[in-house]
Amino acid sequence: MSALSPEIREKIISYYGRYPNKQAITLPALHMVQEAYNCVSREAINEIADLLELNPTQVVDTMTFYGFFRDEHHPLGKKRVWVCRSLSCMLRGGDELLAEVCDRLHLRPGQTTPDGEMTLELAECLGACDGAPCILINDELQLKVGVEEVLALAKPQGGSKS
Amino acid sequence: MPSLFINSVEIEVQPKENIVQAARRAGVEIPHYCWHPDLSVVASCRMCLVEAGTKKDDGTVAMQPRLVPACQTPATPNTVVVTDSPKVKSSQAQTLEYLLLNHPLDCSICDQAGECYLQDYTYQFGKAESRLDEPKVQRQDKYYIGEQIALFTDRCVMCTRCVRFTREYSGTAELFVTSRGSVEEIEVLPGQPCDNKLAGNVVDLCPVGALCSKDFLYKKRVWWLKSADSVCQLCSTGCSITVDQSESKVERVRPRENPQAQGSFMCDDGRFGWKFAHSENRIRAPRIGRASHGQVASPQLTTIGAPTNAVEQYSMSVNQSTPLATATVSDLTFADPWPGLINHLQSVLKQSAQDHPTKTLAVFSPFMTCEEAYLLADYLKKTNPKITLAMGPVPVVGEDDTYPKGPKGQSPAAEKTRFTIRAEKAPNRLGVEAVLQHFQKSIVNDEQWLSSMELNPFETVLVVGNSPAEWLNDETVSKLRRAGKLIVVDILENNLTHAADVVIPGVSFVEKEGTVVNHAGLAQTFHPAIRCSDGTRPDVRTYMELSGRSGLYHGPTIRAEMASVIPAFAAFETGELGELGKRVFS
Amino acid sequence: MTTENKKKTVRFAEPPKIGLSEALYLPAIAAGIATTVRHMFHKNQTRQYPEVEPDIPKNYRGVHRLNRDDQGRVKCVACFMCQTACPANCIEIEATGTDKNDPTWADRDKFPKTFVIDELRCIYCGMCEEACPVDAIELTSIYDLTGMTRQEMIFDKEKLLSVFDETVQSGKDPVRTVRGQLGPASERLSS
Amino acid sequence: MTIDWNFLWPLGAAMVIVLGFVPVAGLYMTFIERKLAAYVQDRVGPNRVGPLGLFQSIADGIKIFLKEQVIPSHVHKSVYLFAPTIGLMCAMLSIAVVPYGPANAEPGPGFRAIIAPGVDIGILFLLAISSLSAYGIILGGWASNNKYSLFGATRACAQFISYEIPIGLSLLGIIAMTGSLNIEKLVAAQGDGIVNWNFWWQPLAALIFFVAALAESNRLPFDLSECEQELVGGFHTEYSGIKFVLFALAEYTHLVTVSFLTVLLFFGGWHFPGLTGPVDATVAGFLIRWVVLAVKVSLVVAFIMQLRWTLPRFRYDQLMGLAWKGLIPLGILNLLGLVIVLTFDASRWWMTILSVAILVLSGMANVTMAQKRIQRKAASRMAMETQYS
Amino acid sequence: MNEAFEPVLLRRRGVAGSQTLAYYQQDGGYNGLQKALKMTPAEVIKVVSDSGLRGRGGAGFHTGSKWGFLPKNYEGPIYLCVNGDESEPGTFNNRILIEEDPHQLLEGIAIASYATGASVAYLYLRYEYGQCYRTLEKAIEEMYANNLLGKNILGSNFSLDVYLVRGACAYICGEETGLIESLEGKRAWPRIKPPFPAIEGAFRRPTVVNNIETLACVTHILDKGPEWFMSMGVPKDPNNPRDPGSYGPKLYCVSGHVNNPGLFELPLGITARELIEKHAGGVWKGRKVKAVVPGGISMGFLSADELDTPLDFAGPGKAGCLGLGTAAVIVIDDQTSMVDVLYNNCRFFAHESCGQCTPCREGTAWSSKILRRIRDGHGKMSDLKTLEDISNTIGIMPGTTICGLADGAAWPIKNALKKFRPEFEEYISKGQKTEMREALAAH
Repeated sequence: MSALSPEIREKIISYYGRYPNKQAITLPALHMVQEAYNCVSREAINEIADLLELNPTQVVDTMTFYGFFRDEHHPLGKKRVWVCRSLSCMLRGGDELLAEVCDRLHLRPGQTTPDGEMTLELAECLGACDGAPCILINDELQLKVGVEEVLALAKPQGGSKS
Repeated sequence: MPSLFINSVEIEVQPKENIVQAARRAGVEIPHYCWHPDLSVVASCRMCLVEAGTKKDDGTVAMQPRLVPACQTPATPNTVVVTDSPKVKSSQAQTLEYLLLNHPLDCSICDQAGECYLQDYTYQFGKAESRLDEPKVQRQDKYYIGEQIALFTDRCVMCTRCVRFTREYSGTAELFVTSRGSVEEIEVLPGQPCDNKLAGNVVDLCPVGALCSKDFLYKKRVWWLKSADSVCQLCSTGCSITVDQSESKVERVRPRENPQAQGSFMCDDGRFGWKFAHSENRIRAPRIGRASHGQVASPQLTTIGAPTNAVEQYSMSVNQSTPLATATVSDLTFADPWPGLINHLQSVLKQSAQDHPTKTLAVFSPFMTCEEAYLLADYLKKTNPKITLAMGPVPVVGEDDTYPKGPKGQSPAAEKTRFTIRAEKAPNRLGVEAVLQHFQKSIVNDEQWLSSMELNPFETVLVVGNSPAEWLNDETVSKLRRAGKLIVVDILENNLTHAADVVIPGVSFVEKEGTVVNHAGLAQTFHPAIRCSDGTRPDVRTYMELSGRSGLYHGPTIRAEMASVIPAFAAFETGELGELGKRVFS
Repeated sequence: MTTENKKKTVRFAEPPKIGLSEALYLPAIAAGIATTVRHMFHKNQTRQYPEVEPDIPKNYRGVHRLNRDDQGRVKCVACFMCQTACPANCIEIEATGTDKNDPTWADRDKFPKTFVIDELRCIYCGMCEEACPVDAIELTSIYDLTGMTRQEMIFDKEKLLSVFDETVQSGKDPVRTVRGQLGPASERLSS
Repeated sequence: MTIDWNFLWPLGAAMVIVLGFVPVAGLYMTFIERKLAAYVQDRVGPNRVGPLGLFQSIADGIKIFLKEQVIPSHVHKSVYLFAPTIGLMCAMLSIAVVPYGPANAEPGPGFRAIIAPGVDIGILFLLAISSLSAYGIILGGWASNNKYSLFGATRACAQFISYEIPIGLSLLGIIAMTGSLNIEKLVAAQGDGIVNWNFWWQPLAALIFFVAALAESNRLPFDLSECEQELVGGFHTEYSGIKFVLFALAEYTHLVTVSFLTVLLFFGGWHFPGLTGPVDATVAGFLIRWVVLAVKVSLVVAFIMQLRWTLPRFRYDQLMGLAWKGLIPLGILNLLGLVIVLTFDASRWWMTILSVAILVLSGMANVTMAQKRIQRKAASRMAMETQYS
Repeated sequence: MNEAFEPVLLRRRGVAGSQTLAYYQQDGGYNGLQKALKMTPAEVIKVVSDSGLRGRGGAGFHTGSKWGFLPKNYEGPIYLCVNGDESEPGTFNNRILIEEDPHQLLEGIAIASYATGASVAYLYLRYEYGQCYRTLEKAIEEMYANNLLGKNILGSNFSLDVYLVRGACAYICGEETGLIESLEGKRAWPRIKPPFPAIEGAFRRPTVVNNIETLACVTHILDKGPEWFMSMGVPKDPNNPRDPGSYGPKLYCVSGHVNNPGLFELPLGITARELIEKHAGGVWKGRKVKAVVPGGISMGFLSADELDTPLDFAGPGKAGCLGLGTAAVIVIDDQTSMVDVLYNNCRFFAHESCGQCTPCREGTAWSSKILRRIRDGHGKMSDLKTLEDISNTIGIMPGTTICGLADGAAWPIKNALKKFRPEFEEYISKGQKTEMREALAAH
């Protein structure tokens, strides 16, 4: 049983031509896997390494550098919500926003709600300082948000699932 | 000749050198952690920052405004390097303060203490105190890094030498860096410990006490170790090694850099392969008569050889496996079995050479040193030129194991090979063959003499073993047993020594001096690290006394003699081969 | 050394002028006799030892002990510093790693399997105590160490620990380190 | 031949007293010496055995007599064994002519506190015998076949020869004054009052005699032949047990003899102001005089012991220098003065004055020499300073 | 002159459909590329060089010179890396540039590739800009369809492929060699220089790394000519031969305590005061300015007295800051404690340090620990000295570390301690505390 779906394998292989060597596909491949499975499992790493002719440790090495990817022991929720704590956001109440959300949801940054709906993360800067405080839902920015808006995201909705 | 200037010392430029190496030649130590001559340059520890500049043609010097890492800066002509300016010194002190910031103060229980670069450099370049107020970061020790390796995580300075070694040299890439910034650590994947055949080298590479060898862990403080230059004898690569011992017990073996032989590293087979020297199974006294039959000494032998009472007494005590502790003081003091043994051997061999010279066979071992082979061959041929000298079996296990491995464990292409563990597990086949070639004119291999043992057995057979492993199967032994008299030189008890009429204890390579020729024809001299195990003595001494040579064994003299007698060993002319050895034949 | 310093280090004293009384020697001898005679009537300074026990100062260097840490384990971390420092070669240690599965040793890496001091060979210089980075070895005020055989003067780890128990309980020899915890070398273990 | 028991019993009694007294005195003298040393050094000394430690000496004696008789293999055995006996023999012999209690100048019947009374060459005998005691030391040192022992012996030899002379010179004065060599007569001559004690007429001779006698008896500060620091015991390095005791006993006997002589020859012996009349007139008078003598001797003994804990040992060249450059010239000068006074039959007080004058003059001469020495040293110091600067 | 200024880069902002190729072409798009394709690459480089364009990414390196460093007549591929990993807190100009006008950038990429001879351009975009990613994907598709990318662009011999690469939330990928390493699929540990990317960059080939805003400018320089570009900004300082001048329009991001935060396109050289007062609507709630970050937090701080500093490439440097950086101005009002600001700063750098060089790895973490302790009310006066020493040793001395992150971490500390020292001293001596809520304290 392969840890990667045929589509993803295909997609990874389709990237071969983009770069002079296969190692460069590590990052895109990790993105694809995490997007599909909400985490990058050990088996997936082995398979990526196999496809890219690398040693699994090299993939893990790259993967752990970016705190972005999750292993199978820490999978993501349906929505991944990043709260910005850069200086700009801090000046406009980013820290309070984050603390309040954490308290209300009984979460710590990095944790997922028990129902797997939302993972709360903190971000160093989301590049939306004009709209501070801002959050990022998966990869969509939302500017000038309040506590209630974030909390609403934690509630199960029949809405979008990425 | 173009030259560069290190602290105003002018030295000649040598190709492909960086400033660290050039400075070393100029006698200046530039501290460094992450740089290693056999690994790629990352310049990340920032310990080797120096001031550099260029001397222009008109004699003026233009210094760069910034400090440059010496490990990454090539030593090009007219480079001017300053390593002792206040700027450099303060940079070194600062970097050390950062390195030591979260480094635990556990030198007292750290195996590296005493040969630790952090200690040395702190002493030379660092500050006395740390200004850190907060508690030091503590991390979990990782004992699972490898079969032989433990990682004391908080001692790590993240030089990544180990990671680069497994990626670039062994190619097995078990080690990697996990996470980033101040929380990054060295790690292995679960179920994939660092157990490759070169893994032990990461312990040597680690400039601090983070990676420790479990085999040596807590055994000895390094300042009590005394070292001897030696040569690993467990395969025909012949790695130059340093044997560290304390109180006549070998504690560990480290590779000694030798570009002619193997480079900077060695394999784990050799690293832990010295243990047979302290084996329980060592032969600790010569004996006459077969141990397996419990015979004291056969009457037939005593009539020929007339061994002294001492030998009988001694062999009796050995054969009945009387523990030495119960032997009386007078037994131990006066029962030196060797003179009697030498007499006995001389008369046996002389008799044999007189009665049936063509029925006398000597089997040489590829584990013998050149000097041993020469002395024994010389003696036997002088006793009677008709005595047959033959080559014993050369152990070959599997195929050559080459590194760096590919991601799937595949061997590298020949031109990319950086390290080879040879299949031929004997140190000196070439050297012994060269001696035999000279004395016998042709090499009698084991197939030849074994077949003749079957058809037309030799009357007297002398076999030299000295292999660290069980090296003859029962069939061969039974063939050899057909000889009227079987004399065996060996280190460990084995099926052959049990079958022998006379057993002469040999000594392991850590106990003796000699020269071996590796697969590429490089002859290297190794030196004794420890005293001979109780009751034994160097093989060369036995051969010296057998041949009636006077005086003590002196390697260079014998080698010089070999050079004059055997043209193949012309390179031995001065008797000295230097630390790195000499190529005798290609 | 410069000549300036030499001048300072070499001091020349003027020899005293000799007078008649000195030349005759007799007055000096008389003065000497007077001194000794005077001393005959001084109060004597000796103590009647077995009846009157001496008051041993805190820094007295007597029999060794191995201290225990607050959990009752041997404080020693087997760093071999005492053995290295010992000028009489009377300390012999064998180290071993701790069992990582044993919770009582979880915070320690290394400890002495054996720790032997030959009290007969020891010269009681106190270098071991000085060298110890964790204040594990201390010299107590026990000064009247005697024995009938050489063997019983060779103290092993248990004996040294029992010296600790004895001396600490008797209150005569409190643990000298005020830190009350392991020394700097075990800093990583403590907090 | 008939035996005159009346003559023999006093002799026997005197001998028994001396023979009994000498070993006991030797033992207890060590005890006293140790006690004295302890007091000088603010200690208590031996106090464990018996009341006040009085049995210490007995315990020591028993111990030393029970010790193994070690005879080193390398010694000249017969001489080695014989040497200590010579030493003790000479020491004992010399006591024979020394009155250990009050004795009449004219020997009569009955008990006398002297073994050989009325010997007219008493002093000569004494000097002769005590010189012989050097043989004990020399032979002992030589027979030990040990270089330190031999060093000790050689030193003793030279020392004995040197110090015989000042002793003789100092005694000559008294002999000339009194006109007798008989010790009892010499004592008797000091009978009438304290001013008749020879010390007052011959202070210089007393000094010379005392110092030289100290050297003769090998006591500190003159025990160069056995000094532990240089010679590990000197001539008796190889001796132990009884043999060593014999040497020690000889030394203490010497000490006693010297003390007796000092008292007898210079401090009036058993005479004391108020005690007049014949010695053996009454038993009480006899005993009182004996006590007087004993007290005087004890004081001298104590003084000698005190000296041991006061003065450091001489250097060997200083020792010889003292004899040859100090005591002998002084003795000669003293004798010269005495002869002049006697020749001109002047008042005996002149002898005192001359003695003191000689002493003071020699002292002044010494000052001059010492200043010259200082000047020489200053010159060499100047040279050194120039060398250093 | 400023009042009359017509935005160029942001001309199409807010226009519906501005992202489409059709609109862009109709609005005069791809003129520059067409012009460029008619010239030789060397001529294009000369034009860019003449315009005095300096990199907008932070270091302000002369773009024409950078292109000129590439080896001439190189056999084999040359790569262009577009640095879209805009992670400097306070900066968001790239996001708006891409979201509003992707073709302007892509045209610049095409021109730059033509000029440098690059056959492949990798557009490394930070993960957070998901909207931009999709916009660009669409735009690139359109271009391939219209022969603006791919083989023989617009009938010329010039072929180019543009690939989008997404980052994964790491600040250090904004460093050019870190970006290259990340692109190659390794951990983004910046490389030692030399060799510079122009000689040995991505995949060991010559590589040009350019910022998005820089490339957007290139589009207009080619279209309107270098003289137009040089008509704006601050000319060279005649007294300083090493000053290359600050020409052209610049996107100023203004955020923090202002009434009207946002992105403003203005000629280089505007003063901070004018920017805040005139364009950003002044400080909020009627408060006063305490400090201003002139261009991204690694540049340091301007105090209230230094508000008249012109925000060109040289200006902030004269006021003791590191430089103009990304021209992201963050305004801090007088009710905010500088201790908190600096802590936020140090924590950021400690989190983002890549961990390669010792001084940066340990120094950033240490400084953030110290500030954390000060905020907890356990500060000591000697801490300020220690902080100063850290700032002086991790970055200020050039060459201490491989990349510039450590410098960026050092300057704010140095600036804050120099310009606001009394405030720090008072904070410590009064034992002041900043409450930190539990959720934040853990990180």
